Amino acid sequence: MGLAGSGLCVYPAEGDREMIKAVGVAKDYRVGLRALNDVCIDITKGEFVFIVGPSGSGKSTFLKLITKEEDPSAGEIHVAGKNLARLPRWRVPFLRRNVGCVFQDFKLLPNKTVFQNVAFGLQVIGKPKGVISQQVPQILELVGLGEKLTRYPDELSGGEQQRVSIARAFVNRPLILLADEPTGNLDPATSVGIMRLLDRINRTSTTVVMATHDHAIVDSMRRRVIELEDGEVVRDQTRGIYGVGT
Amino acid sequence: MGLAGSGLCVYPAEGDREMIKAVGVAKDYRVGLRALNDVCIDITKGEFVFIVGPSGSGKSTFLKLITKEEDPSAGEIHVAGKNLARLPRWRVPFLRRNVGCVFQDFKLLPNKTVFQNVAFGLQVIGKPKGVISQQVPQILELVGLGEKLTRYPDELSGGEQQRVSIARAFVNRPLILLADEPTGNLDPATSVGIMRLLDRINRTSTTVVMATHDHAIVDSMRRRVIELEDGEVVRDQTRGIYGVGT
Amino acid sequence: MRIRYFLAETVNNLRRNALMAIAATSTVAISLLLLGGVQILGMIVGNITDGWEARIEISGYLRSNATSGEVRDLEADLAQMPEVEEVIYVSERQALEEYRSDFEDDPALYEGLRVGDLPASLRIALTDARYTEEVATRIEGAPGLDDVEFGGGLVRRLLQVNSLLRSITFVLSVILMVAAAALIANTIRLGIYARRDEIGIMKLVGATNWFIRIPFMLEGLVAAFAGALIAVGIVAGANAVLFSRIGDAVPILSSAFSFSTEEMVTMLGALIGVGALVGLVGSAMAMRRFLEV
Amino acid sequence: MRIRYFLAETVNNLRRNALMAIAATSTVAISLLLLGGVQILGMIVGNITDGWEARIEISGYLRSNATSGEVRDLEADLAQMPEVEEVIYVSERQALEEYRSDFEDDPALYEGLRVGDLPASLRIALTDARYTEEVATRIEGAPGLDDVEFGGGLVRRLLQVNSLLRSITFVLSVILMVAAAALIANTIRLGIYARRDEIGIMKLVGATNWFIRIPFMLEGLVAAFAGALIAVGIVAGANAVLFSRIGDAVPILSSAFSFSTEEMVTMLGALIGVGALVGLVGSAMAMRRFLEV
Ligand SMILES: Nc1ncnc2c1ncn2[C@@H]1O[C@H](COP(=O)(O)OP(=O)(O)OP(=O)(O)O)[C@@H](O)[C@H]1O
Ligand SMILES: Nc1ncnc2c1ncn2[C@@H]1O[C@H](COP(=O)(O)OP(=O)(O)OP(=O)(O)O)[C@@H](O)[C@H]1O
Ligand SMILES: [Mg+2]
Ligand SMILES: [Mg+2]
Repeated sequence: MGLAGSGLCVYPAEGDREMIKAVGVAKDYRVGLRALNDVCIDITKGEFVFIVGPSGSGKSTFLKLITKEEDPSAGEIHVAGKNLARLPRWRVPFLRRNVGCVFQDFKLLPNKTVFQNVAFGLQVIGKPKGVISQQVPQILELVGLGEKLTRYPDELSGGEQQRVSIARAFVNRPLILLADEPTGNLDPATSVGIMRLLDRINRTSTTVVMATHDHAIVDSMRRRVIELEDGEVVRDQTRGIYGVGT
Repeated sequence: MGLAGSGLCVYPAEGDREMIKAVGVAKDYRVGLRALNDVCIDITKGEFVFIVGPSGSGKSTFLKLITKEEDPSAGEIHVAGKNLARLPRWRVPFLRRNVGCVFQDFKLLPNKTVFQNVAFGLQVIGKPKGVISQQVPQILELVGLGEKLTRYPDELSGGEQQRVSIARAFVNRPLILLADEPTGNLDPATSVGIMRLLDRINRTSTTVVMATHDHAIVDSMRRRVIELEDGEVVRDQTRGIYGVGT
Repeated sequence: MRIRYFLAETVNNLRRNALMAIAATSTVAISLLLLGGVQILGMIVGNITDGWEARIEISGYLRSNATSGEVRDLEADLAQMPEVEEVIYVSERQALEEYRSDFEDDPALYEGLRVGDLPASLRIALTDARYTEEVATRIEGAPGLDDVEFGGGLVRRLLQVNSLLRSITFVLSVILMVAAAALIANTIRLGIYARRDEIGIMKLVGATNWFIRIPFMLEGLVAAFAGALIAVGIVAGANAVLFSRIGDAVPILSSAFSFSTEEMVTMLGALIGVGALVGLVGSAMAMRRFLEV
Repeated sequence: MRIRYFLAETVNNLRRNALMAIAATSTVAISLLLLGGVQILGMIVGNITDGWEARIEISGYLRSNATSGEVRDLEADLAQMPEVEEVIYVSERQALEEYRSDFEDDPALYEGLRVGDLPASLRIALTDARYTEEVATRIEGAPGLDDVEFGGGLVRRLLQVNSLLRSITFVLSVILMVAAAALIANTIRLGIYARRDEIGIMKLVGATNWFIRIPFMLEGLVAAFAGALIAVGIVAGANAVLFSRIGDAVPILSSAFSFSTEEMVTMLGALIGVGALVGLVGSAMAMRRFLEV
């Protein structure tokens, strides 16, 4: 089963440092509606990876597979050495605590303030109140929202909501940070700030996978770039740029 | 009242061709929470205007004033020669039919398909079924979603949702097209396509106001650029670029 | 064209929000079922009290030596009183037969009796039980009449109880009407609350309030109507199947549980009307606050 | 720490979703009020039928020439029967006085009577109305006894009616229990449906099902508990204020409308229990399908 449709994959020996591994992964949302096709990707611990590709090429779908928001139709996904298909349902929340996620549509809780939204990421792992009331304002300060702790999401601008989502994703220092278009609603200056933050987080050996359309960022960081097109990996470059066509 | 806080404004004589006019506009979401301050902007019929500025500088707020989603706390907004403060409530829907809007968060109807979402923009103005079933697929083809007419919004990628929002905004050929970050979730190639579309629409004398962070687009189009910072107009350039700082 | 749009919209929404449609329908069904139940209770109480009151009669026992002339005069007198509905002459033989059939289960009670042991009487039915005392005193001591009998204080108390029972069932049905309306309105309000964003988006795209409201109201109407039909079906079914059985099983209750088709149809029609109205108006009202965008 | 989080969360949610909290609370209040109403109805029916049955007695009318020895023998005989609860001797004078007080509104009816016109009797109360016929036939024809009276077939019918009434109220309260649960569950389900996105987000951020579920369940519990308190308050108030008035106004009903504190407290406690349980379980059940992300 793990080999279905994976004829094109070359398997590296599974190492200790392997964080995310996709083997011959395909995803059909419905019959005949293929979002990913025969994707093989290995990401080692501490890597910083950009996923690029046109709109609808399967970037978000790939990230959703890593958090087990979706299950692959074929192939296997391993995260931190564990095959997600074999992960029992009650373990899924624990996986997600180790995989921080900045969602493309933010996914903030509408009935919680900025502070409470970010604190929620710590509350689920049972952090004591003292830690929360110290760390949350700190991280919100980092993303430039130090003044807006008591606002509700619908009282924020698009970019501010996006930054709350970013703060929530790494407030609990996850092993892996997935960021889906985290700068889509941010001006270049703020984007640079966020990228510095991601870079700093990455230096503490957190694995970062970021789907993006921002070629200025990709080009300036010169990190590994994986390009998807129509659900297939068409490029995997160690020190890549956004794209040849642009 | 119209003069409140407008000490800095210079009023051009009101002309026929004036489409959007903000006179000394301020917006306080709550007491002490000022999103716009003494904004004076005149946009004539057929203009193409970029609104730029850092995250939280008031771009979306300005657009919301034009559709009367929010009311200014001080100053006046005129659209197509009408003072919005004096517009009776039952006339607001008619204003909004003339002001197409691409929302930063898309605002698609979750229980309607892509086709139905776009068709809704025509149904509200009472267009007959024949026109709808002809124009909607056509415009969706233009934004590259010709194949996805029967999908529901939660079955689309972020960029695809954004394009549905764009299609809905100009399917009924509004007088004014407001676009709030319409390319935030689009790859450069698709963005260029969308910008070409906006340009074409603009050439049919539709006034286009677009809030954006995408400096590549702003720089390549060389149109009028209004820059906001902390709710104030800090630059208004006829053939501008994204910014000096970046 | 508009109408076709509204209908298509309604069908689509009911399909896409099946959970809400089911919740609304079942709430309406349950509420109206309760309301219908109380109506039926009211009808039963009405039947019983009517029965009781109809059975309040004055018996004028005749002397055994009363002449037929005296009896005829008395009958004529009574017949002309406006309060009197009917006067029936019960002969000594008839009295004995009635007594026998009343106690047919206990032959011991009538074994020794023969014709003449029980007196003949005039049985006087009144147009309204209220006049009982008045009429009784009026004829008392008339020639040929031995004794006048009626419930006396008991009648008065019975009338009191009856009117109390009727008020109680009336109050109950008003309370239930209000309760049913509140329950249905609650459900509809929550259903619309779940879709407040949708309403806001429609407004921002330039839809007028009525354009938004009509499909929601039609949805409420359809859901409520379906619920009302279910409730009415159950009540009508219970009437057809259950109540007649109760009447057969316990003959004393058969009159209490028999309703005229007309009153049944009126009641069920009212149920449907109330349901549909609450669905329609409830949706419109519930939307108000979400339409202010 | 966890507990403090859950409580804070519950309070916050109730505040931010006031509309839903109010809807849930009022639905619970109305549903339980109806349930309480039927319980009270059941208690009234119980009181009435108990009263009726308690009043079923056998009267053994004594011959005017019965010797006191005969009477004493008869009394002793009866007293030893296990079905007999009490035997009371009613003298000729007492019989007349009772008759007078029964018809005190109609002096005409007893004016001519004097002591001796009405016979003395033994009034026999039974442990259960079911034994009436058996005991009556057993003593019939005993020396000194003139006649034995009891309702006869009427008693049988009354017992039948009583048991029917009791079953009807029982069935009604079961139906209402189910209806109340369904109504409350519907409301809670809709409330949670309105917040399905929230639940999905919590799951994606790594919250376990229980971590998400508990605040929602506490919310349901608080709303339902508040509703139950309102319902209980209204029922208790009606009991304290209204029912005693009805008893005063219509003495015949005063026994029907008087409930022991104990049965009242049990009933109200049960209402609160049912409400809280449905709130708690309803929330948990309603969440199930939204937790599968
Ligand atoms: N829930 C779904 N049901 C059906 N099809 C879906 C669903 N989600 C995504 N798709 C389809 O799968 C494809 C890949 O979607 P995905 O969201 O992964 O794209 P993406 O690369 O993130 O695009 P974007 O840059 O626009 O966000 C798209 O064609 C999309 O229409
Ligand atoms: N409903 C609201 N209530 C209170 N404050 C608000 C509300 N909406 C926006 N704001 C505040 O007003 C300011 C301007 O917001 P606006 O959405 O106009 O910014 P923007 O320029 O569109 O930013 P972005 O580029 O991030 O979308 C921000 O500081 C924001 O926090
Ligand atoms: Mg995406
Ligand atoms: Mg904005």
